[in-house]
Amino acid sequence: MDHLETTRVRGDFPLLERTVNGKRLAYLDSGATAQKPTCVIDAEQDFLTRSNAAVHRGAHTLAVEATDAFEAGRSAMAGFVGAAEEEIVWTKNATESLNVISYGFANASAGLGGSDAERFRLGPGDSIVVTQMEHHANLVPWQQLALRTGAELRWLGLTDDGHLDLTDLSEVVDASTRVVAFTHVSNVLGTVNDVPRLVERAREVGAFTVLDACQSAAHLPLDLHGLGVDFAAFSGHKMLGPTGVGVLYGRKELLDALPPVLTGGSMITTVTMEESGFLPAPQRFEAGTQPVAQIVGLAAAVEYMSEIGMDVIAAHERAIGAALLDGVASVPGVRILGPRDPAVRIGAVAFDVDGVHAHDVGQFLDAQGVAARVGHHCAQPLHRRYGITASTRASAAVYTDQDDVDQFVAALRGVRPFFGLDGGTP
Amino acid sequence: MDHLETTRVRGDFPLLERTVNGKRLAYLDSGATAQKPTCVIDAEQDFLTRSNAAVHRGAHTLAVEATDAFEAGRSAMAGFVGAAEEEIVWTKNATESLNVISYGFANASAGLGGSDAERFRLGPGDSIVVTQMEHHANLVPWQQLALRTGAELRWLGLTDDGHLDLTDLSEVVDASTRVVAFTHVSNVLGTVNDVPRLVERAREVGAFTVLDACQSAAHLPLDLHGLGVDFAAFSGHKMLGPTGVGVLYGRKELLDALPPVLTGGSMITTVTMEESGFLPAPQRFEAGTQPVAQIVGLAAAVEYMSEIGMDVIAAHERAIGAALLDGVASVPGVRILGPRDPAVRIGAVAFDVDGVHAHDVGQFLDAQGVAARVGHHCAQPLHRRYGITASTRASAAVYTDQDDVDQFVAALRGVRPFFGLDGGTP
Amino acid sequence: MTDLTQLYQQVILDHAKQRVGEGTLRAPSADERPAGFGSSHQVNPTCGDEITVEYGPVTGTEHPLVWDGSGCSISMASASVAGELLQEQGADGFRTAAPAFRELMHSRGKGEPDEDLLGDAAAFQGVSKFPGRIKCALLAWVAFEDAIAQAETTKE
Amino acid sequence: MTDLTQLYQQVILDHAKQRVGEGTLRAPSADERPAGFGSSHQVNPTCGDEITVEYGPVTGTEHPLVWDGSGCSISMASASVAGELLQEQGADGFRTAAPAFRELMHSRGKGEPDEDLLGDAAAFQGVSKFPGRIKCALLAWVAFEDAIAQAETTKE
Ligand SMILES: Cc1ncc(COP(=O)(O)O)c(C=O)c1O
Ligand SMILES: Cc1ncc(COP(=O)(O)O)c(C=O)c1O
Repeated sequence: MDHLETTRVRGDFPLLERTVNGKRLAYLDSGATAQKPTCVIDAEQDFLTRSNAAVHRGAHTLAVEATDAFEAGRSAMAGFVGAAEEEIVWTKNATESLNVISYGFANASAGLGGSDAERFRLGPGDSIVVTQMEHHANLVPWQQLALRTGAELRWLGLTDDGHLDLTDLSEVVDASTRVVAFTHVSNVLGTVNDVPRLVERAREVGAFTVLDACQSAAHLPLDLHGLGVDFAAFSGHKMLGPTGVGVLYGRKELLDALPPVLTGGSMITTVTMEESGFLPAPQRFEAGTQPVAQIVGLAAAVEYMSEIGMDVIAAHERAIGAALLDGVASVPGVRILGPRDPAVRIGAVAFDVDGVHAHDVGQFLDAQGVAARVGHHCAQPLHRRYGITASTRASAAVYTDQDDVDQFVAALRGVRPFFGLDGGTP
Repeated sequence: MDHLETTRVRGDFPLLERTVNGKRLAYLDSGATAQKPTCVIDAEQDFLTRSNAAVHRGAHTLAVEATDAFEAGRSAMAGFVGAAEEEIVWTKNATESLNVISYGFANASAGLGGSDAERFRLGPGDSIVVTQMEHHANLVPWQQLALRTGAELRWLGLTDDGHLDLTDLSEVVDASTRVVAFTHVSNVLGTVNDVPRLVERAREVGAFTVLDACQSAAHLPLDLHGLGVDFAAFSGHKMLGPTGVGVLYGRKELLDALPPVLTGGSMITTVTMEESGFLPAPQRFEAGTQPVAQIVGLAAAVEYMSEIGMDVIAAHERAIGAALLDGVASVPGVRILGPRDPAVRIGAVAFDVDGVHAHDVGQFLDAQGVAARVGHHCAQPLHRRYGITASTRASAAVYTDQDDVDQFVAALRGVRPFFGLDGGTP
Repeated sequence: MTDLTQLYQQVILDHAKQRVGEGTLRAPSADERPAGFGSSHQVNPTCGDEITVEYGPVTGTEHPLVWDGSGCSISMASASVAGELLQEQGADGFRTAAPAFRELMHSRGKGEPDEDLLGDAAAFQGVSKFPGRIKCALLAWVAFEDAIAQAETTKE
Repeated sequence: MTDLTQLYQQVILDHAKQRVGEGTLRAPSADERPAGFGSSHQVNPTCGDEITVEYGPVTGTEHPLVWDGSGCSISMASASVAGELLQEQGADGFRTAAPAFRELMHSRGKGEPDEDLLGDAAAFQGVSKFPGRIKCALLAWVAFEDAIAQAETTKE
């Protein structure tokens, strides 16, 4: 396995050169959104200055070129995550992807989609299982689905050290369960979940599985066929790609049967004033003009990561994660959320500074050039579980280096003293 | 009123310099998607290399800069279309916007959204009115709403010369009508509809109005408050902006009461495992990471158009539209769809070449460097109304010039002879 | 020859006008379909082109194939050459030619058609340079294959 | 002074610790609310900061104001200075100061606070340089204004 040449990699990310408050920028907010390499920015710009046109609609040369670029993006993405091309649906972000799945179930439950869609129907007596570590994007849509259908929403809790509590797995996921929706990696705790075990249990009871891969797609090798999940969702902007594009993955057979959600142009067969027929997947879920330039950019991001190698990226980020954990642990009065073993998590470390609110921690870090994220990170139930309302999170990506870690840890050391609290030696 | 300096304007659009099949490119497919001026491409690139970060979520400097740019975009858009800032919701495209409205009604009808949302409830005995000239994006979602709620879908027909047939307006829109959804400008016929009259009738019966402004926002001065519609939808990519961003407009009071559609992060107040509260508009409808770079680009597009002046643009396009109409009319064996008076339409001209299928017309034009759109233009019912399944459309934008028109008309003249039909003098 | 004249070879333009196998559909209702009858309707959602192909047992001098459709010259000519192939070579011959035609269409202008196998369909080589038109050329072939397959499976 | 020390002036850090008006909420149930009682709960959805303000008639030496909240030092200090202002100047004084405070917050570092009017709240000038923190500073003021307005409208 090659070693990552971080200096060379950083040179590919123009934003990292900027300063913040007169300090070197230590960008440790990649868990929220990643910075973009030049090749991604250039790919978008190239497309816009050369081949921009509506796809799948025109016969003229530009339209053909744009369609080729659009479908090449789908093919690149499919290869990157171990899926077939027709299993990759473009959305605007992971949140839309997850909503499309849950509305697909809701539409089926409302009787749409005919007999093919019967398998997606939910009602009173059925249950939907999520976990207490979900991002709101993989929780609220399921609450809404439960509200709409009368199904019961259940969840798997968390252990004190930041793992899913699976002791009750076979009670929580039982014969009534129709959907098990869970995150691959927690965006707060960094924990990598035991996907095979959850998939196995879901299969035992005949439930569909929905994987939130937002925090894994850019950090770990991802093989969706290998994992055997039924549906998955992730966002381009977290994987070095542009904002405005996300992915919905579904097993082809399921996507073709799930009722469409957003309807309109390009997803239909025949439309009369009275009724409409719908195309199979992926077009079925791609109503209206797609984020073509963004897909081209995302394809460049995926190629960039593939060239480095996802195993190399994962190893690099594991090392950075270990350094972050060690650094944070060395600062007095700071509690780490999530597992302490870098082998079972990604390089995103959230923590609580005793006596100083996360917002104030973030502000102080920012003054030292350190961009970290503060707040509930769209995971209020998780924070409540650990007795807090907000935390600070430092999160890494392929371009994060030891200097970022050092600058961050040095700044963190100054937080409690600045706010008049004891910052003594650990 | 200033005259448009087309040569200078064209210099702002790098793609227009390319050649196609060895010929000068005459891009006449702006109705599908517009080309982008350098300032838009640069604005996106600048953002990505300087201020890219998650918005409304972080306290660090980059996040603050990104949030400022994001909200400045909203403010620019609000000013451009005569709306208040909180009335502008970002979506991925007009299709999403229209679906959010129709799903908002569907969710209200399913009992979500509490008593505030009661006004949006539909059921058997209610009617929804659309028109026969709608793009599928403003037809299929309403068919689906009718299916879901048991409401009846009705429509206003078309006259032979391409206008809405309003003779039966007061019968079609009656006391049972809850929603009247119609396009401002037909994407095929180019017809500018009589919005005030439709709004007036809808108000008389207490129905909500939904305006599809896709084909007006980039071509005519748009004043949503002035028009008095309740909701409106349009796409960034048709108004010189990037793909991946659209707008949903709604009167503030309505948006705050309409149940949210896509749920997840950034649109909630308090989330527990059991239930969630939702923010008021616009955040209520902006779940997940928004297309921030695209919004920055779109803001640049809106500024670009404002600097030229929408009245100047409209006058320029009216002149181009007149030239297109004259040119097409001069070619034998070609039938124009839509009104012949350039004053009541925009510069988009669709036509049928007798004996030659639209696809073949488009292919022949493309070989001469002319990019026109062929097919049903996502308006199958409209084509059926005029006895055809497909047409060819040449559509203009601010950068379209007389050379484009001349090149197109000369090419069109060659179509019938190439396919062995009479191309004699008109 | 320019790309355009390669696309619209005279053979293609001729087939688009003089369509082999085009005729009035028999359209039996579902419960009146004879054994060994197949029917397939295909639509190209991008442009609305459509074709219906019927294939099955007939009496007297009628040919088992009839198709009806509307669309661009490429899609109509393609239906016509497919019809000619089927009439001349029978179902087995058509089934051998179809994969070769499909491969030719996806060759991006680089395929060398086997004229013995493909007959007039070899003239479609130029289409493969136009990715936007491949669907037009294949629409009829999908319908033919489907109708023939149905006919075989409903035989006693 | 750096921007950071302007933001976190000693006055602010002190108020964040010694909070004026903070106490245990009376939280009467809806049907037990006395006339002239107002209560407002506000949340900052970005970070989960929250505050509840009660304002209304009391007996004996109690003050009509009590608030309870959790949040960053800016939001807590802001509640404390608001509480101090209300205690010292009464509802009328608070109502005069509130718009001036809001204007100061939106001044992007350029506002000149009127110390007579604002009291310790003048120290928040530095916050206005940090657009991300303006919401923190205003959260309590929204709640105070709301609670006071409710108290006035429910008076007999
Ligand atoms: C009138 C009209 N409505 C709706 C749409 C759909 O827009 P989009 O594809 O950007 O969602 C279009 C463009 O395709 C249009 O012309
Ligand atoms: C685990 C997880 N799920 C879902 C999301 C939502 O992604 P997006 O905001 O791009 O839709 C995020 C990121 O915010 C995340 O970290």
